[in-house]
Amino acid sequence: MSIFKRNATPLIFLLIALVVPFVTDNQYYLYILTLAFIWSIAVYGMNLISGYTGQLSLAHAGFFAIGAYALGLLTVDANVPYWFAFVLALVITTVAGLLIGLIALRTKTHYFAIYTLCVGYIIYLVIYQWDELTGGVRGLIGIEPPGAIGPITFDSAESNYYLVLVFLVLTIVFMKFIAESLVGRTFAAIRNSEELAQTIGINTMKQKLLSFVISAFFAGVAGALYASFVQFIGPEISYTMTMFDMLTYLIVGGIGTLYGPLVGTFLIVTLTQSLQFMEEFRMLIFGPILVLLVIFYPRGIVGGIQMWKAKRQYKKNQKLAKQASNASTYGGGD
Amino acid sequence: MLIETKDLTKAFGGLTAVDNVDVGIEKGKITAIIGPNGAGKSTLFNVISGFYPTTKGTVVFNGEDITKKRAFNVAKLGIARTFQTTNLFEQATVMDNVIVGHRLRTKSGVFDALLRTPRLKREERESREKAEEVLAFVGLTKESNRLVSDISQEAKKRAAFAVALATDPEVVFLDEPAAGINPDETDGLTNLMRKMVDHGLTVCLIEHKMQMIMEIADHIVVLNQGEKIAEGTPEEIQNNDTVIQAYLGGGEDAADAQ
Amino acid sequence: NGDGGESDVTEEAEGTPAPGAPGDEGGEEVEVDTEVAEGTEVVDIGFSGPLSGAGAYYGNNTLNGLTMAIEEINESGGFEVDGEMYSFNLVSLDDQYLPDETGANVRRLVQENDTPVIFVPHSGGTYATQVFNEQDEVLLASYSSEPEITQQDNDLTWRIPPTYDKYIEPFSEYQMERFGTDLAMLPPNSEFGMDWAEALAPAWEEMGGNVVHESSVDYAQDTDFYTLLTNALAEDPDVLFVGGSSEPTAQVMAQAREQGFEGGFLVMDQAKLDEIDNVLGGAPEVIEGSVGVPPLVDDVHEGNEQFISDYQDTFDADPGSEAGYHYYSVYILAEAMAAAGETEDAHAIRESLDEGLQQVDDDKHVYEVSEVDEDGGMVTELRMAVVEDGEVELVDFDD
Amino acid sequence: MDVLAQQLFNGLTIGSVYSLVALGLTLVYGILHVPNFAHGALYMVGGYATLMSMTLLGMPYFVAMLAAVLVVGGIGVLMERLVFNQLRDSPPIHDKIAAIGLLLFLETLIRVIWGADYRSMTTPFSENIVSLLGITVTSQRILIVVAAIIAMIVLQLFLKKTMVGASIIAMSQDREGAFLQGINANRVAMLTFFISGGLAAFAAAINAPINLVYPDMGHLVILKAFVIVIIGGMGSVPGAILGGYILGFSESLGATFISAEYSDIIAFVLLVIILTVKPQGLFAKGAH
Amino acid sequence: MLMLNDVSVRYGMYEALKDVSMNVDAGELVVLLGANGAGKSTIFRTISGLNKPAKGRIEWKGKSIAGAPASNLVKDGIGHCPEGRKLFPDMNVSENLKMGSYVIKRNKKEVAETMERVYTLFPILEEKQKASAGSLSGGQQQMLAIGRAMMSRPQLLLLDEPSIGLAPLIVEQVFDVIQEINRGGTTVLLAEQNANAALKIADRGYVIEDGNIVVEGDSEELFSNDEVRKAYIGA
Ligand SMILES: Nc1ncnc2c1ncn2[C@@H]1O[C@H](COP(=O)(O)OP(=O)(O)OP(=O)(O)O)[C@@H](O)[C@H]1O
Ligand SMILES: Nc1ncnc2c1ncn2[C@@H]1O[C@H](COP(=O)(O)OP(=O)(O)OP(=O)(O)O)[C@@H](O)[C@H]1O
Ligand SMILES: [Mg+2]
Ligand SMILES: [Mg+2]
Repeated sequence: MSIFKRNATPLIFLLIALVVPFVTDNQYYLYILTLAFIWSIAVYGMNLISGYTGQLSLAHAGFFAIGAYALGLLTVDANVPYWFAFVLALVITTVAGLLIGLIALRTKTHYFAIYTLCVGYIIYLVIYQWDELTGGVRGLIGIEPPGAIGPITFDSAESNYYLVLVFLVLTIVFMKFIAESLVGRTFAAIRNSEELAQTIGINTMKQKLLSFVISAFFAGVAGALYASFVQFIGPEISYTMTMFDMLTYLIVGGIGTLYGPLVGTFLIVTLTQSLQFMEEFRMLIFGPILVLLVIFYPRGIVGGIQMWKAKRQYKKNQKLAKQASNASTYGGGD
Repeated sequence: MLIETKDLTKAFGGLTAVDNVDVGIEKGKITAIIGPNGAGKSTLFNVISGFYPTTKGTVVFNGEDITKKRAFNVAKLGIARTFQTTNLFEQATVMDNVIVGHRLRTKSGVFDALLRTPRLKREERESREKAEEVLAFVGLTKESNRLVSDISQEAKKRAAFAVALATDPEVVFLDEPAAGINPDETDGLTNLMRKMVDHGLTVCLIEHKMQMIMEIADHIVVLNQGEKIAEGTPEEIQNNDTVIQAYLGGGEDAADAQ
Repeated sequence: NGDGGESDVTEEAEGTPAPGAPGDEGGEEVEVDTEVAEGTEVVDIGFSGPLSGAGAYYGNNTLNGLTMAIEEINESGGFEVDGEMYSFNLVSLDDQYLPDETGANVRRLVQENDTPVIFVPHSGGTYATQVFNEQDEVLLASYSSEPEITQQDNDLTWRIPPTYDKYIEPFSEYQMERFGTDLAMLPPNSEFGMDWAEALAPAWEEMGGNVVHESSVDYAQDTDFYTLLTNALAEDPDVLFVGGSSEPTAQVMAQAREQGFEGGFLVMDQAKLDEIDNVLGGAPEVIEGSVGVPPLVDDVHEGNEQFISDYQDTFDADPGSEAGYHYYSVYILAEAMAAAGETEDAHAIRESLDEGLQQVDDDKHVYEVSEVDEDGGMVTELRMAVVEDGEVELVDFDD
Repeated sequence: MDVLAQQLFNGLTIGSVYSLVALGLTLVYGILHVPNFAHGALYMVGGYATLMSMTLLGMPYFVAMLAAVLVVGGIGVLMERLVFNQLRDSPPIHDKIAAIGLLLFLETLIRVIWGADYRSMTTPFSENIVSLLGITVTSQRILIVVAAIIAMIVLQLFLKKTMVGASIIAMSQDREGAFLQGINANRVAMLTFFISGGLAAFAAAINAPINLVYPDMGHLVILKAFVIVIIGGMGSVPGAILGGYILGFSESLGATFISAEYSDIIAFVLLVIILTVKPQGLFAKGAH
Repeated sequence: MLMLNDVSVRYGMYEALKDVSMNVDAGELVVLLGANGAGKSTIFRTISGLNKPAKGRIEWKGKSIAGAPASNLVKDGIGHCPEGRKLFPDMNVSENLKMGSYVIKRNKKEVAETMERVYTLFPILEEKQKASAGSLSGGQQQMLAIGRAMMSRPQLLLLDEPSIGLAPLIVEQVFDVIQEINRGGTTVLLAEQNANAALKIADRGYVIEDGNIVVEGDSEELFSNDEVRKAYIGA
């Protein structure tokens, strides 16, 4: 009972998400929703390392692309059965994350951000230039849709939608479990102060690497889903602009919050669509909004709501405290 | 000796911050390290606790050479420390700060978190119990749910003690625990340190507050410009000419504060 | 489509810009670009191309061709299909050159406007659309000279421009004869450039030439081309293969001359000799000895005279081939619908494209397209432009 | 034609441009700790400002250059006032994001006003070809090298020899210490942004004639400038200059002797190697 | 000349100064005594404009200056030699001193004179003119910091624990210099833990504890006050 009560809002949204395909058969809405879900999975990955662990990684469009290309190449060129290819793609992304993380995490703060930005750019250039493997700028065509799992096939928009939704829910549950467990506390400790984390016996390098690898894994999941959903990929998915888009989703939604990635991605993706008619002018608004947001709502929409709730709670507590005004905070112990 | 350093040296570029220092820290005692600003006291802590790599020399803890061990490993062996400028997770509650302090004694990882294994549940419970225990020990039970950024300077010092104690240490290194708090509160902290020793812990602290040092230290080590210039009991140190010259102050001019 | 219960003919036009066809499920507003003729049924046609971001200039050119043709048709009272008069209404969406955005746009156009045909002016978007356009029964009118797009067994693809491979032999032959057999290649690192380079090198060698240097150039981003040119020219080539967008190409050509290159340029068809000349502010000594695709404005004939001058009046710029082909294709489309007797069924329209093509009035033949072949590719009679003694001359391929 | 000599000169040309851009970046980075991702957009706006002053307002080249320096410097000041100053105490990710917002805004603004097409800029120096010592160059290229070197010397003299310049350096070394000498922090911050923007505009104004003016022209340049700043040490003026030339030469020689396709990767690989070996950067000052 | 009236300062929720009132007259040498963290530096930082008071009034030469930016106050004649020295480590000694003369930079003659004076007071600085500030020993750095604060020709000099970390011999020297500066007409407000030495050269003093002024009086009074003796001077 209490589980439902505590998570009422998310569960209501989940319910809505579940019935959407029954309410509309608008393929376009389903397509947009599915895309938004896929991107939010990638943004959840980013949130783990950048939000919870405090290391701003700008290589995640690269991991997204590695996942996507691995799946594409394995299914198109190597004819590996879909789900086997899917797992392999994740293994490849995770290993790439591990190798890059091992080196990248030796750097700190700005250096880490720019290092990962450069790594992302190198991934882009390699995809772009290595056309024997990746098809270069032409991209990969004819990627398979997700293969059937037993009797369930994924050739309709609805089935794809549900498939991606399942992955998204799993991602969120994963993040929630991690964030609320001792592992999440460890990451938060590193974010707050790496120095202090070390003194209390946390192997910060190992933990950061763990966080980085998991986050790359999720970017890879999103990439693989994307490849089989759009069924065509080109190098632009790994470009810096994709990275900036993902970062925008994260910041707008709320970095370091559980629902920020979903809220931000969903909001911006749908907003971009509904403002289609503005074409070029969209960015004229988005740019300044982004700036205002980081100035006035540094923790994004979800963070803003949390702050507001916390303040209300605080005021309530203050009132209570006043009523039961007694001092004495500690007594030296005994 | 619980901890012994031999020829311990730490150089930053051309500057030798710690210069061939031999100190011994006796189990169950309070050892104080004093010396002028920049004498190398904090650096000595940083080297012993694995924060800085040693330039030369060895550190032995419980008979084991820990010179090359990194900070987190040193902590696992049972050496805890606090920082000169209080270093806590400001945006978390006191309780959360202390709970994570016990992390090094727990084993559950990502898979435990996902599967919600019994081990995770047990360890979460243990961490919380440990946190409650040490918060009670340092006298912060009432503050446990407040944000660190909202509590007083003195409470922060206690919270820092609590975090250190939550790691289940054998010895705690305290860097200027009484800096920035008033004399009354200083007495409180002094009592707390005594209590730690009574519970079987070994304490090693850096302080400039001489009154306090002279009162509680069993053994004092004096550093000056990276070198150990004296050690001994408080009485010996107070009457040591070299120390008076370098730190306590000679002549009537420098009869020193506190 | 079908069971949505809605036809693509959604309304009687009132002669005003249609405000997002009523009857759209979401009532979502979609931009409508063109005015429709009074008293006609309206056929929505879709467009998804880069209208913002780096590709916006190109995207808008393609769009200009479309809108111009549509406005002409609508102003002249529409076109007749099966005894009824119809107007076109263009619904354009921006995809910033991103394939997944094209996918979203195409679905949206199908869903909300039930468009029977959608123009997509890039191959990435084309590939992404080919995944589902048969299922959604929408004709994909692709402006991409990539031969592969018509080799996907996709029954609803219509390739508008000629494939580039047609140019390679005549260009090579001409340059080899005029300047010599050593070719240095500096193709742009775009999709198009790779395709060209991959086809050109073997063809050139087969004809007895040598490829003395090859390296791709990022015409869009490189800060300076000198380095690459120095290396290419170090091999003493007779002919230099260049060509991205016209402006950077012009820079590369001018800089090659600066570094003392005196041979000929084999210019890839993305760059236009007229634009190059414009960029350089009229520099005959630079483009002397170039061979390239004839600029539309230099290839004036009965079929495009009117178009060119109207275009210049409307947009205050010379039309490029992307505008010309799109313009032409709208007329082909209208005739194809007439021939099919059908404005909704994408398959029927696709089947009738060739027939429609033959019906287009002579004064709308911007290019000399002979047929729409079985795979849906348009077959264009090509000529090449060469610069001799400072003058651009058009040469038929057979000459 | 002597390929090596020519390539060395090419490296010098491109290195000069890189250095100027990196200089502006390193100033705001080192002094105000703002990793200004929008710096490339300033470079781009500088190109447009010069070009438009010439074509629309009919200014002569050098006047247009000056106008561009003032305009873009002014935009830099506005950015500092309206955005980065507000973000001084926020977590380090935020100013990066804000900079990205500014970048998107400026780029779009230019596109909306002047379209996405390439434009070329002709100057009195564009067509004048000079051949010496087996290399061929236009006088514009000589102008780039000479002007860049002069600009760097002037900047260095300004920073080292004038009180105002010294106040910029002082602020980079100890912010509070600088306040206590009577240095007005706001003024210095604005000045720094002004110089930074002005340098970007200057770089664009001298480089655009050998390239083109278009909305994306700053993308790759800024990425490389970040690499240079890290290689040369954040906030280090000589480091940025040196780094710019190192990169310029490694690119021109790399394209010649290694691979032309991957010449753009050189910068990033260089950085990755350097940070892999020395995580604190090449010229890191002691640990903190 | 300087007057603080009920000044309170907060760091976040923490109130570091509580209704502090004090005044310094022209030409005086006033000492501020207090333990670590009592709030001495906070008072200084608030006077020189680095911190903004949450409440209260600060008057300097009859004008209210609470909340004015530090850069203006320097021009107005308040020099602050801060805790932690805050030197420019990569600049050399003479450059550091030059930065100190930022507000009088136009008056070349005055700058040269003042610098001469600093070099006379601290000959070691003249010797090390070209050495970078970061490479100096602690004591030399402290001298440089004092010298730099003098370079703006302040009417009021705030010295925050100038003897910190210095060997006793140097401490004596520093106190001599302070006395000399004061005799030269500069008003001095001095924070010290070394109460004994400070009171010897001071005219008056305040004792601050936990953000409150608890005792005030002239040097002899404080010197003979038992509690002060016990807390800050020792037996
Ligand atoms: N990370 C570092 N890099 C370079 N030099 C350092 C570093 N840490 C400390 N030092 C230098 O080493 C010397 C000793 O410093 P340390 O912090 O150990 O002094 P301390 O005895 O703790 O002084 P205090 O009583 O002021 O805390 C000082 O000169 C200091 O400047
Ligand atoms: N920036 C800050 N943020 C939060 N608290 C601060 C800050 N600066 C000082 N404090 C606190 O304010 C109180 C007064 O500090 P202040 O530095 O004024 O003391 P002080 O008398 O100068 O001590 P010291 O002898 O150590 O220099 C101390 O408790 C200190 O911890
Ligand atoms: Mg210390
Ligand atoms: Mg102080």
